[in-house]
Amino acid sequence: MSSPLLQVEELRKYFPIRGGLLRGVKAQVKAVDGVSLVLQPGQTYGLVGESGCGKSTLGRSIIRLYEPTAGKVMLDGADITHLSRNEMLPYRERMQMIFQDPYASLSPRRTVSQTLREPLDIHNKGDRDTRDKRVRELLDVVGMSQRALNRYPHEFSGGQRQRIGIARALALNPRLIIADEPVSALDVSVQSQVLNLVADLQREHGIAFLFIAHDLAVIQHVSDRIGVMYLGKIVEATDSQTLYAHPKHPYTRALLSAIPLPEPGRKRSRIVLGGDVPSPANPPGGCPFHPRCPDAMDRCRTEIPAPRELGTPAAPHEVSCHLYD
Amino acid sequence: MELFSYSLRKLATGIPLIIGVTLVSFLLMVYFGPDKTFELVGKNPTQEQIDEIRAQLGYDQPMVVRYLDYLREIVTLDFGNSESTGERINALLARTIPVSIAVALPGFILGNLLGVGLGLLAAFYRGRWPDKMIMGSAAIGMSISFLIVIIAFQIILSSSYGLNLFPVRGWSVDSFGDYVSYVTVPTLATVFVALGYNTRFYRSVIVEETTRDHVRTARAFGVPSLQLYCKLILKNCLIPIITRIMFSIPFVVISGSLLIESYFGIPGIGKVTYDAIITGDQPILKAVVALTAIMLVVVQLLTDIMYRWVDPRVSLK
Amino acid sequence: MNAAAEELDPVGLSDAAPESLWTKGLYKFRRDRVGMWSFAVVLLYVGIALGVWLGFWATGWADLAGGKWEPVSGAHWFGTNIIGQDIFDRAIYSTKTSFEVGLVVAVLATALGAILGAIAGFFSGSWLDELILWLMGVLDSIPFLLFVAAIAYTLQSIPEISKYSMHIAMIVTFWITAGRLVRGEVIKLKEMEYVDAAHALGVPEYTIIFRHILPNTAHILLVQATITFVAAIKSEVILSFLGLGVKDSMSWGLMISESSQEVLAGFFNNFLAASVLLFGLVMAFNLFSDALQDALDPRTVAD
Amino acid sequence: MAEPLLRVRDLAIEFDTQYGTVRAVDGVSFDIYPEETVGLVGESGCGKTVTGLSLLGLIPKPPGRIAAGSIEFGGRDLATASEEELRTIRGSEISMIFQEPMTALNPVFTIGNQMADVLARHKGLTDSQARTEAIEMLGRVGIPSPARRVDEYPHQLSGGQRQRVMIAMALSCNPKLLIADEPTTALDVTTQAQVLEQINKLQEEFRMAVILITHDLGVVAETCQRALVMYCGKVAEQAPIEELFAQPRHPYTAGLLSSIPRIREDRPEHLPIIAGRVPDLLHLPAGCRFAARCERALDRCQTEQPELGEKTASAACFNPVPV
Repeated sequence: MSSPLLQVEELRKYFPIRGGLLRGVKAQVKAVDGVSLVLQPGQTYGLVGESGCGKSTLGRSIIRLYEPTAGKVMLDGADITHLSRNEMLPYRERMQMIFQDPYASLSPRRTVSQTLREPLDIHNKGDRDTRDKRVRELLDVVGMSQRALNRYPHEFSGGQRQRIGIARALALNPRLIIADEPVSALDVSVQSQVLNLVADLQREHGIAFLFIAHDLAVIQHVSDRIGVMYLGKIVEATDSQTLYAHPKHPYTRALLSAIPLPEPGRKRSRIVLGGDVPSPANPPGGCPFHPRCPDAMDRCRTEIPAPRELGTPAAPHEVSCHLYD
Repeated sequence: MELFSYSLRKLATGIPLIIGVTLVSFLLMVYFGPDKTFELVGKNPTQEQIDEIRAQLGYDQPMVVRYLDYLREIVTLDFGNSESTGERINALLARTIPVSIAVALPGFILGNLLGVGLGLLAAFYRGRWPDKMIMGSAAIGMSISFLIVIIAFQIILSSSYGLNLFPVRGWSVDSFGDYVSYVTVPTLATVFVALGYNTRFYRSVIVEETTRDHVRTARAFGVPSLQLYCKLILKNCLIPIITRIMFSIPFVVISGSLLIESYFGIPGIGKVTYDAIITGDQPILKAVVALTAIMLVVVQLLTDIMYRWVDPRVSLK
Repeated sequence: MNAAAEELDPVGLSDAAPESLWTKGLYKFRRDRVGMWSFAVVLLYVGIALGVWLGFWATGWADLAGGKWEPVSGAHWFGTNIIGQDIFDRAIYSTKTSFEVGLVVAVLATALGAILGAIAGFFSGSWLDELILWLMGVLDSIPFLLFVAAIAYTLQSIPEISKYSMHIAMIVTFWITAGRLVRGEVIKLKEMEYVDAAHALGVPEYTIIFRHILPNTAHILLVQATITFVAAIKSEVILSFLGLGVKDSMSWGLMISESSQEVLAGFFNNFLAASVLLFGLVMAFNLFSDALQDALDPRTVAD
Repeated sequence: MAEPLLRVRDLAIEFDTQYGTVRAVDGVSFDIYPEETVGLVGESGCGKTVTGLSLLGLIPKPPGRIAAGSIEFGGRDLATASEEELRTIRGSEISMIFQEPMTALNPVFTIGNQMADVLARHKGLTDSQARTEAIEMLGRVGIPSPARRVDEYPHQLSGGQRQRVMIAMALSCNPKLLIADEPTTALDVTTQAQVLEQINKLQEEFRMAVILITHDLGVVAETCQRALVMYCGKVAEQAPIEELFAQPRHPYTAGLLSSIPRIREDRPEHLPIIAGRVPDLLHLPAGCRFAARCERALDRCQTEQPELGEKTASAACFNPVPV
């Protein structure tokens, strides 16, 4: 096996809740609470979970938009967890991000060519002409016409803006792209266009993706491995086929069965979870999923389940659940 | 009890503000301010005379001590004597502040009540002719200088060239009739000037609220327009309304309407402040600045408590 | 070249020239009749002020050109004042004074507010933000006239600057409104994903503030500058009336100050000339500012 | 079949924009029968939400207006009814729930207060009766400990619970028709499952008709008996659910169905897509609005607008996908 591109070890990101006279820390929101994952070059790791599970925070902590509270992020074997802004600069060429909201991810007062040139300017890539050439090339790669160059974002549709955002992320030839819900704000017919583009980039340019989504159906198409997050922890992680064919964690099963299928008449036994996702500021003790879990046992209320390996070394399948102890 | 401890904490957080305000004004007025020694000594003064005056004015003390003296005055609420008249400043304030309140209050209340009312009306008829009329008038009102309004109202209402209904200037509260006759023109001028700004502000707050989702919900459940505007929307707008009203109170009470009082010759705190500015009467100015800052801190506390009372999402933390 | 490519464009972009938000705003403004008229009036005033500045007219504002309180005539269009100076010239000359105060204060106060507000907003929650907020709170809490007087005191000893004490006082107090607006907007904008994208690319923080965030508040700043302009003109009139403003020059405030005794004697020319010109300028500017705000409102421009 | 509850004919809705008048809905006709659930499906900007709002006269005017057509309900035409008339119907005979549960309730009144207000207005209940009724309704929509919740403010509830409160409020006066505009779009998948289940259950209990406006064909498949697919302000196709999903006739419906990301056993290299983008409402083509993106387009499609047939299953297309 080749050496991993990205290695995350026991990563934690806590947000303090301040209050009181001297604005001391009253509580912590444990948005990411001890997550480990490994991503090989050219592979895609899908991270799936409901709102508030910490999947976006995890992505942003990896690319250092947030300062991790504890744990380790390693890119190409180098520890980048605590690098300063300047020290981080060379690593930013290798790791880029695409965002959820196509209306917020492009600066409204900058033209497409200004937006695409900026990464090249910041990282001093080539001279004027090579930069111009690169910008045109990028538009080509994401399937946009050269006429887009001098236009402002508001002249484009959501799907087109998302392509521009992807082009910006590609500008520096990164080896890893963190994609934070890149299709969830798009219409169904456009979602597939963008998903196809991501699959192409992965295949043709060998780019690895950390693909964050709330929709298990979306994530299947692009992912090699999938991790399911709940309240700041990865509760189940395995390869894509195994996850959909043999989900182990009760939460994964509930999540899969909750997806409305566009196949009328096909009746399924649906697991409807009770209650709502608890607040990460005040998570339940024991297994964080126990209040909603249909299979909860007594020890789930008190004991946090440790990740257990249920697969083989060739096809690992980690589950954090007392059912498999 | 919770309220009490909250209040104490809130007042404590006001200390940096009071220190800042007093420090800035102390630096401007005293540290960089003019040396008044030679205004007070006679011609060809001896060194002793000069020293005596300087000691009297406190100039012989280091600046730090003089600033700490100022802070002590604030804590003890004793601001010494006026430099120009020698009157106790506390007595001066006790005499003039009630006058200022009596002058300003009717205009202040009317200006805000009418402002909210017209704002509601304009928002209700948004885009139609009553809105255009109200907002057009507000634009005109906002464009006329306060000064011109005062002079024009005086000519029209009080002079022999106009209706000659009220005294030209002066002040008396001997009877309610006197009060009304002296307070009417200043009040009308205040309302005229404030109304344009208030109406615009309140209308924009209300219009903003009408675009919220819960207003559409209310309409989808058949809430009649009158109830929608006067109850559901207005209650949601109370925070900006309260903020605007509360935070103008210290300036109304302490500095009064300086322009009105000096123009109409009304012996309120505004006139006293104006005279102090002209003569450079520092003890009075220092008192006015300090009291304004203290009032602001208190008002901030009251406003926060009122927020909780009108909006359940606000908690005293 | 990838598979999902060129097929996307056929119904895409129109062939029209690229449109920035400003172009769209201009288009909207042009169709606002009140806005265009008020803009024309503002331009007229600008012309008058420029003419004074270049010495084309109103050069004789200080000359004793006639007798006391002469009525309106061909020689003196608005009559003369108590010592026989031409009121028309004085009123016209004051236009220049107003623009001087208005422009200087509006530009500098808005710029100061933009910079400090952007820094406070970008670093919101940090000590820098606390410091700027504290400064805003402090300056906001000092009664305005007192502040002007205090600044005037302070600068008495430096004659070259002392005649600008009114300008300085206004800038120091008026930047706060712009500062608060920009701070609030920047706090909102810095959460936008394009700012995250810039961070992820390694763009330096101050470049992010001044190249990515601040330009997106330009419409607010422009409108705020026009509002500050009006506030400065109106304050100048009141300050000059109270003797705290313009000295050794002419202004509508000084004319009104002169007239406050005259009106009780039944001579209104001074008062009317100053008031009407002042009202015209402020009204036109207010309407212009409103139209500008409507035209640049991103909620209506963006779609 | 019974008489339709609601009969919409040739509905057209216009909005004034600075660049001209836009027809967001253009000649939409459909019937809703008692106790059925009908899906109104389409991508953003297709006019589905505007259609829903127009049924209750909730189009913001200005800039919007109903430009043509009729909305027959209980012997009245809601398209031309006065504000007073509409007010007596809103929340009593026809109710509506919205997409954003977080902002749809008034933040400064308790939920009991807001529910009681509706009950007092439409059913003439006294305060205490209305309160009792509100508590009962909250219980029926599955809010735990309703007697305590009734005095809480919206911000104290989660998104899913707020949507339940909205449903409780909407059903409190036994409406004949419920319009649900993307009721679960803002919710998480697991919460969405709960809320949809609740709506299905309550529909049977309250015997009302439901118009479910959504972009999610999965949601439609699981909850509706019939659906109308909208594209660019027009109905492209209408059909009973089984037929629509098994044999879509309109190329747009077919494209939409195949492009939905769904869990598949084998992963294709490329997901099927619909190329191009929705035309701008200001620059609509002369012919079929889908023609430029359509693989089956004929010459005729570029110049002539296809009409939707009168049948319960019909597609507005000159060259429909063969069965």
